[in-house]
Amino acid sequence: MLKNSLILILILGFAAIMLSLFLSYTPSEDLKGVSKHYAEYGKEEVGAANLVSAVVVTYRGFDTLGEVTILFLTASVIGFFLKVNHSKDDENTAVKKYSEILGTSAKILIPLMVLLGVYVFINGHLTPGGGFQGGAIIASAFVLMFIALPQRKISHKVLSAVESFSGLSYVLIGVLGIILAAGFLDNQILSLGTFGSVLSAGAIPLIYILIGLKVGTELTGIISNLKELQNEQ
Amino acid sequence: METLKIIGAFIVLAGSIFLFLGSLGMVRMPDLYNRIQAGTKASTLGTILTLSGIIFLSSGWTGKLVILILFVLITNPVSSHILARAAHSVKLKLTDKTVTDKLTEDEELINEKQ
Amino acid sequence: MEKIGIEQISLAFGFIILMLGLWGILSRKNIIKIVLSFTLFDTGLNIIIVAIGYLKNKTAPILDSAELQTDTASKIVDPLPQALVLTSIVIGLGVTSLLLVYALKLYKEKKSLFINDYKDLKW
Amino acid sequence: MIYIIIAIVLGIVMIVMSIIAIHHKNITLAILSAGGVSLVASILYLLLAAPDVALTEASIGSGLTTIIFFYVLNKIKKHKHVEE
Repeated sequence: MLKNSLILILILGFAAIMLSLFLSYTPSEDLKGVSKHYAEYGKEEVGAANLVSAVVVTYRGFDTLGEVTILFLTASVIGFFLKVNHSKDDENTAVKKYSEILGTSAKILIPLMVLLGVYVFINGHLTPGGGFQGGAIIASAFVLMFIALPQRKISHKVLSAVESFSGLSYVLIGVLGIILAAGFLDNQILSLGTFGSVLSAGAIPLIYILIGLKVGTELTGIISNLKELQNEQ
Repeated sequence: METLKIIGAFIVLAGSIFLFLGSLGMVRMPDLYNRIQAGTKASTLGTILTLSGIIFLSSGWTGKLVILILFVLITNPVSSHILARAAHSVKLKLTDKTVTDKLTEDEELINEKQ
Repeated sequence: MEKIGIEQISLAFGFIILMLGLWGILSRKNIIKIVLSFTLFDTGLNIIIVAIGYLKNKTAPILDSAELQTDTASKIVDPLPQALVLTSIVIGLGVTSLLLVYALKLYKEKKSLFINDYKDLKW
Repeated sequence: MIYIIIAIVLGIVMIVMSIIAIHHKNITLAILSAGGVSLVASILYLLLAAPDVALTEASIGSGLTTIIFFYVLNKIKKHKHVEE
């Protein structure tokens, strides 16, 4: 009872702070400071139609690198926690009777979903979307595969190879930015191209493809680790 | 031009009528299997009719809309099939008026064989 | 009370969901429920950040039409909070899955999800 | 004006769903409603002129998170079954 009332007092205190924040909030009319710079010069400096992509990949590229690192660490910690002994043969993990219709349609749908993911991250600098969303869509395609076609296995070696390759190339492109252009992860190592076409905005499409591959393989790895846990007794 | 627009508008109207009937079926039907039946059948046809009506209204979107219709045709029946199957496998009750239950008969047949 | 916009409403709902998530984290006894409340907390926080970046009568920061490309700064909403929230959502997924796997590990050790059973550090 | 009404309705749906997620005894329903909160929040992001965030929230927040919750829950239930 004492505990509950303490929690209640804490929540009420927080609510009072929130309420005062809410009441003192006045919506601003115009962009200020660094956002204004992004909006005014983003087109000339970066050449990406989607300004959010420009901020994520170039202006705040370090944040994204850190984020991808955090995701990588999470995936590896999960893999470490859920160490599955692969020595057990797959014979005793009887494949559950699955629906024929779902299996057949999944075979049609999975390539289309992967294609959609690739489309989303290749066009990340023009339309809403980008590496993270595309990677998540690819990961959900693999989830469909795990559910619908349980007898198919996915090779962890290929996953980790793709992931390491994309992570390494991401950092290498960043270092190339120091050598060829103004600084780390500068996108002007390639020419900016015509504004609004697919091959524009310098290195942004390249970086987003790498991020997409990395995020997709990492999320697939997490889910595949959890899935292999299901079969283990 | 005008006639095309009128035809398109009528097709969209027909589609929305089917969608409405589908949502009515979700309320009126007695158990989950009938609801899935009503919802999916009517809403698949309704969505396809609505999308193909939009083809008449603005012809520039034809390619995208055809792809959308194909996606609806692939995913909608499969997802409802999986829903019904999952409901059957957790032994959700059928309504009292049910005459035949082929999936249970089939499973019993398989069990007898083993 | 003059001219309540969509940003104030979203801000208010974001605060409410954040408080609900905090209440869930503090008061629930099941570990899975605690992780679930954590995701609610995350969602509320993200809504607040996006709502702060919203400006009235302006469009999304995607310059896909020719009219948006001149005098951009007066026509779009703030792109910076959106980019930060993008990062936050992905990290949220990583943290949530880590918490869940840790909960699974705890369950394997003690065969219980009840938070009061874990008294190893109590004295 | 219409956007304000839509936002209020979405917010009320979100609050109801999060209360279900916190307080309901059935944990499957709780996980599904937490996914629903994310899904509704992604519509709210779309109203707040943030399509990028909406896409991310819909695919990651409400898709993959729910799936991971269900995998872990399934594993715990299986374990319980073996124990008994």
